[in-house]
Amino acid sequence: MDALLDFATRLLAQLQSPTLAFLLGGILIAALGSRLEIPESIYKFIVFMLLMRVGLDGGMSIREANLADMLLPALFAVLIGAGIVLIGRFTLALLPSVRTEDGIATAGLFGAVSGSTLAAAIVVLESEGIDYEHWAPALYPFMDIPALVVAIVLANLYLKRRDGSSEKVRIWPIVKESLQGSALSAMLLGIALGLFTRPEQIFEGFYDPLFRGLLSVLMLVMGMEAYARLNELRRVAHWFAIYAAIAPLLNGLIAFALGYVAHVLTGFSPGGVVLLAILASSSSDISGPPTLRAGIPSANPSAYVGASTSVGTPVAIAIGIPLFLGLSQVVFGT
Amino acid sequence: MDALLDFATRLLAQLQSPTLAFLLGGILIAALGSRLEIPESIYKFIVFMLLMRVGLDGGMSIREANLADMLLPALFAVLIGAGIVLIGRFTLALLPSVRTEDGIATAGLFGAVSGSTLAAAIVVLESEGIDYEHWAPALYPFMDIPALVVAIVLANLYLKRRDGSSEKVRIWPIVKESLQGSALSAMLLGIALGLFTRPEQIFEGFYDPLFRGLLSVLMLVMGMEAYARLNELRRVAHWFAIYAAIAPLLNGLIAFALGYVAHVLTGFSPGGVVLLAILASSSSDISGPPTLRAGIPSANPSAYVGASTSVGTPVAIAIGIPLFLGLSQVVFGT
Amino acid sequence: MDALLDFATRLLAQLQSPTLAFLLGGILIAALGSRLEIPESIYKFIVFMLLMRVGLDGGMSIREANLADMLLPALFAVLIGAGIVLIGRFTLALLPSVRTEDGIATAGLFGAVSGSTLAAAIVVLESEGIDYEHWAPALYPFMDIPALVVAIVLANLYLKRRDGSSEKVRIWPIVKESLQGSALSAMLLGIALGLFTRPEQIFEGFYDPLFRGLLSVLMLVMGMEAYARLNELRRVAHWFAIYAAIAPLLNGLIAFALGYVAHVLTGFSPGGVVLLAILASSSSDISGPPTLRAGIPSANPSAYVGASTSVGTPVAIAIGIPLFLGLSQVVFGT
Amino acid sequence: MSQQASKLVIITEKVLLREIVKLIKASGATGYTVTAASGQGSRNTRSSGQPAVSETFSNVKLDVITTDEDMARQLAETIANKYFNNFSGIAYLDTIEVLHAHRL
Amino acid sequence: MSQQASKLVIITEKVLLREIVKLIKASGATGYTVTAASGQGSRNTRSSGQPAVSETFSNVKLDVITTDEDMARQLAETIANKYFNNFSGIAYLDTIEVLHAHRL
Amino acid sequence: MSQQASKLVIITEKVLLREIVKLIKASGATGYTVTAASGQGSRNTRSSGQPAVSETFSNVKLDVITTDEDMARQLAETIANKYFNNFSGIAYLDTIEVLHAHRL
Ligand SMILES: Nc1ncnc2c1ncn2[C@@H]1O[C@H](COP(=O)(O)O)[C@@H](O)[C@H]1O
Ligand SMILES: Nc1ncnc2c1ncn2[C@@H]1O[C@H](COP(=O)(O)O)[C@@H](O)[C@H]1O
Ligand SMILES: Nc1ncnc2c1ncn2[C@@H]1O[C@H](COP(=O)(O)O)[C@@H](O)[C@H]1O
Ligand code: NA
Ligand code: NA
Ligand code: NA
Repeated sequence: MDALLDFATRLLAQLQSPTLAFLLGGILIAALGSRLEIPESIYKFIVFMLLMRVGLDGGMSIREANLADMLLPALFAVLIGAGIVLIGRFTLALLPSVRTEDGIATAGLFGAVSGSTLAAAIVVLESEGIDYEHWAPALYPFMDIPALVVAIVLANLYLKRRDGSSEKVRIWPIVKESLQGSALSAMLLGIALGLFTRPEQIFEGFYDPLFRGLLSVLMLVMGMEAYARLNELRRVAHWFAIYAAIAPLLNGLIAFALGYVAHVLTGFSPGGVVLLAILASSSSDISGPPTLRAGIPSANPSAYVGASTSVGTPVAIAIGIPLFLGLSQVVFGT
Repeated sequence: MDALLDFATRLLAQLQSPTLAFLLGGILIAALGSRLEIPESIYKFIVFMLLMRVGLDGGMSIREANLADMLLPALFAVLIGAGIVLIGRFTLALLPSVRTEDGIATAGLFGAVSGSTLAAAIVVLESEGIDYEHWAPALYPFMDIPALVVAIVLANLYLKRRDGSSEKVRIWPIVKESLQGSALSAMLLGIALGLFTRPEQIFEGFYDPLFRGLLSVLMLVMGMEAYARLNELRRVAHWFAIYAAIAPLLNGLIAFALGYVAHVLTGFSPGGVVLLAILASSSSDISGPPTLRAGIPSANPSAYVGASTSVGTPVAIAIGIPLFLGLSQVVFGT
Repeated sequence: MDALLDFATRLLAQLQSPTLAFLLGGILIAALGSRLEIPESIYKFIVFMLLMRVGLDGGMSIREANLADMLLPALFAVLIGAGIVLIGRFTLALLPSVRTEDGIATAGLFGAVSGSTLAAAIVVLESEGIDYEHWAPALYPFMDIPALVVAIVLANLYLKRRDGSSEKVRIWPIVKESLQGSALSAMLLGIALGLFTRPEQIFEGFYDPLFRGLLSVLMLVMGMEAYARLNELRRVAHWFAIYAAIAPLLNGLIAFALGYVAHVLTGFSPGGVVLLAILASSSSDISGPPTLRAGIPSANPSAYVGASTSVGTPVAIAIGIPLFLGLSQVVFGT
Repeated sequence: MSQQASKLVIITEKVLLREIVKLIKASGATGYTVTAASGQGSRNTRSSGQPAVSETFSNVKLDVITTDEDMARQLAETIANKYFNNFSGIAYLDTIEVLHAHRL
Repeated sequence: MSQQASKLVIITEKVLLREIVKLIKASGATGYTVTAASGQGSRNTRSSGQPAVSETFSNVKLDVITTDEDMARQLAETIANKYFNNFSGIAYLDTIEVLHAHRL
Repeated sequence: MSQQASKLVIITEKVLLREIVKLIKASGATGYTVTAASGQGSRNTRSSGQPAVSETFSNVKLDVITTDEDMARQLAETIANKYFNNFSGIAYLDTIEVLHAHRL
């Protein structure tokens, strides 16, 4: 009961936090027909700035980290990414009004990770003063890539069986395509720079101080996008919207449970567990869609992009983040 | 005499202030044929950043404000916006070499408000350490929208009488169009976020510290634009240039007088009076032109945009701001 | 021996400095096929921000500077700019597999100055706490313009002699074209604003704090560009690559020597000498190419842009900067 | 499935984009393509992509491909009558051969 | 050196740009020109230049000029067969007269 | 007011834009339209909109519509003679039917 109350309070506080407020603000003004526009080049630059900051921070902390500590969380991240897609394959994708490849692609996007949601989670953790392993955001690719690979492989297996074709799906090109995406390569470059060079001054004087402010602008864009894509979502089966509302929470809970195991076994911090849950809860918005478009061309992007952008991301940020924070408080008593 | 001397000193100081210096610098390098370019996406983002900052500030201060204090200034803002257009209708628009609809559209733009000039005024007030009601910038729409509505209605009445047509002008679409414009919706969203959420941290760590610097870049753009549009202004009757040079000061003085009344009646602060005068002095550069283009399609945009951008804005910033500050010093002795 | 060791340490430290790290990072991710993109509008804005900062700083310090101190360095800058092109004319441009006009154009670009490299040098000097005359960056146009003018005149003299034409090359249009370029006009405007107005607050609150961070982003772009242009360089004679690897160091050494003379004669600071060397070492990337394209249309841009962007700039930054710093330590014992 | 078709091209002010797209959809055309353009005609220079205080002054180019030439002409007529008295604009027709289209 | 030529125009999704350029080069065409476009056809609205979370939804317009009309038709066929089952796209041919080209 | 007309299209390097616009105006053409383009021809890849250290390497596409075909040919000739020895560029003519124009 106390926990529930605490969660309610936390949700209310979250609704007033800049992160969520700007997201909802974006939905609102888009719904009101505002012609406000954040130019695409600004949007791209903000994504770069955020993921470079996350990467630099991760890289600098990996320097001092015990690499062994990362093994279990990384393994779990892989399992979660792949697992989410498998679950989606045998639930959403089997529903009667859902085309199988559309269902698989959607599950793939929900297994993959959103850099924006990750950034939002980091800001909230830091605002609340909750410690976490600063290398934890580096789990991103460990969850993201397996999810996309599994989705593309499953979809192609299905299509091949159906159409009797015999082309082989090659996995390396999908991995490469993912790694080369703009969001992931900004973060990986940041990690490399943080690990091998001395970017402290620039991190503290530039990337870090601008982090929260730029995130607020990005949240506004995500909100406007969410509203804009609702139309597309409306044109596909309702199941996509329902999946998109439930999956972020369910996926996050699974990840939370696995994170808890890592906490018990290797002392993975409560903040790290929350971050893992939010990685799982998030659904890809930048790198995932083009990879899926190329990997499962017959899947309908209106279904998976609509589900992820219009419902998945707002749910992950507005409900998932306070939910997993609240859960952590109950479980870890912090 | 002292006041005059003081005004001269203030003007000279203003000329060295970054705000004005960048404006004049923009005019200068454009005149010298520089190929320096501030990309459109940067320009749009800067406008967003400035008006979001003004809005957040306004929203946070409205929280603690006595709403009754806002009533009179808001009413005066409406009267000023509409009044400026009416004055223009019966002076500029009646001149022999001026097409009536061009005159009305021009008066509409001068009755409307410029977000950039507003931001410039705020920076100057804060540099000089002059207090003002932080909700005063929220008077923007109260002056802007009536001006545009009155201009479009007057022009259509005139055209209908002339052409014997019988279409009715609908007011709500004009209001909606104005509210949905990029500048106004950024500010209104900022007000809402400031009012209902807790953006203090992001305001102090991001929007506020970047305010002055981004304004300097915007002033540069305004200067370059002013020069670029001079050509267009040259192609229309001289009256537009003359009106554009006088109206900002006259309109500002009228607003100053009404602001003084509010000062006496409800204790509207001297800084607020100056801000009201500068809102009136400014002429719309972002949202106004497209609204007028749609609302009075037969009016020649070279006339109204040229007059506002090339002459109106530089006059409002370079002469208006120091003038109303000086006046305030004489009148209120601060 | 000590000096060599010191240089090696410095180089290693440099490789870990953000400036160089981001440059190499850009080369790396481009080579790995990353789809990361820094939009062109962001790139242009960053260049503006950096050169405005350099200009403002220069302008404010010229206010207090003894103008006579600038005379000798300015004269040397002119000699260096012109001299580099003359040397290139009689080495690179005479090589058998090199078209004469391509060789002259390339030498022109290496005589000219890169705003990005200049900004990188300033950041390094300031990080190392080395003093320099803050008007020294204003030597930029004194070196840049003579180099471009001499290159265009030499090329046209050569082409005329070869083709028997009799058109006269006019110098003023080339000078004007250079001054109106985006980089140079941003810096000159900054100088003017720094000299005649009071931009201290905006300099300290906006342009200066963002300087290093924005430079890191620019270095990333330069790195990506360097890799992208390698292909073009491969298509032309190897001599261009060889020239591009040697010229920045040689040119810088010549400038260092002349700077030393100025040090002895007029007390030009060691930091100033280093800056002069790096100006000479740098090769133009923004303003130079279009000016040459127009002035020597028959020269192949793949040759000169490829040489400058792919090899010249990385060499100037990665080897030149630590080399001249190390040299300064040996020579001036600071 | 190659077939002769008409391509109607409209170059006009960007502010009209939303309205003209509505007219195109209402006309029964199966699609359209928009590109950003700048230009100069009898009225004024209209730039695009430049820093401009308002976007009122840039152009768009709209292509509408259709097998129904009369409809294209009618559409051009409607647009011209409604807007070209007060706005910049030019409309022309080109004959093309459509090789592949999802619907025409 | 004026000569009759065919201009093949392909309007399709931006994600395909790299792949289609490869096909164009493989076809023996001497060049191509790309412009950014947005539009609507039978499938969906594809925007460009708008703030969009992913660029999957914008179009490109590719022009390929060639004197070999058969090659142009063949190229359109190849692209359509390979992509137009699953991706938005339209392809058409226009007859033009090339006045100057460095190579055709 | 429908009338046959020629559309001259020039695709060339962006650095030439200002100069070519001057030539177009001098030719007596009543207008022109510019779009940003990238492409590849016999010389090199010319990109646009990409982060590029200098804009020297992007293209523009210029359309000039005129009822005077000879003038169009003459204009193409002038531009090609003046620039196409040293700069990338292609020029072609298309026949169109202008439906509405403020002046032609
Ligand atoms: N002769 C022409 N050739 C090419 N484009 C034109 C021509 N005339 C007009 N345009 C385009 O149509 C727009 C509107 O023309 P106008 O209505 O004459 O101002 C111009 O901004 C140009 O983009
Ligand atoms: N009738 C048409 N006229 C002009 N452009 C079209 C037409 N149909 C399709 N397009 C363009 O081709 C793209 C793909 O069309 P579709 O494959 O039908 O969705 C659209 O986004 C438009 O840009
Ligand atoms: N065959 C072609 N088809 C379409 N565009 C072309 C063709 N050839 C050249 N172009 C365009 O014209 C520009 C200059 O061509 P070039 O002078 O051959 O390098 C190229 O960058 C392309 O944009
Ligand atoms: Na996920
Ligand atoms: Na006003
Ligand atoms: Na140099």
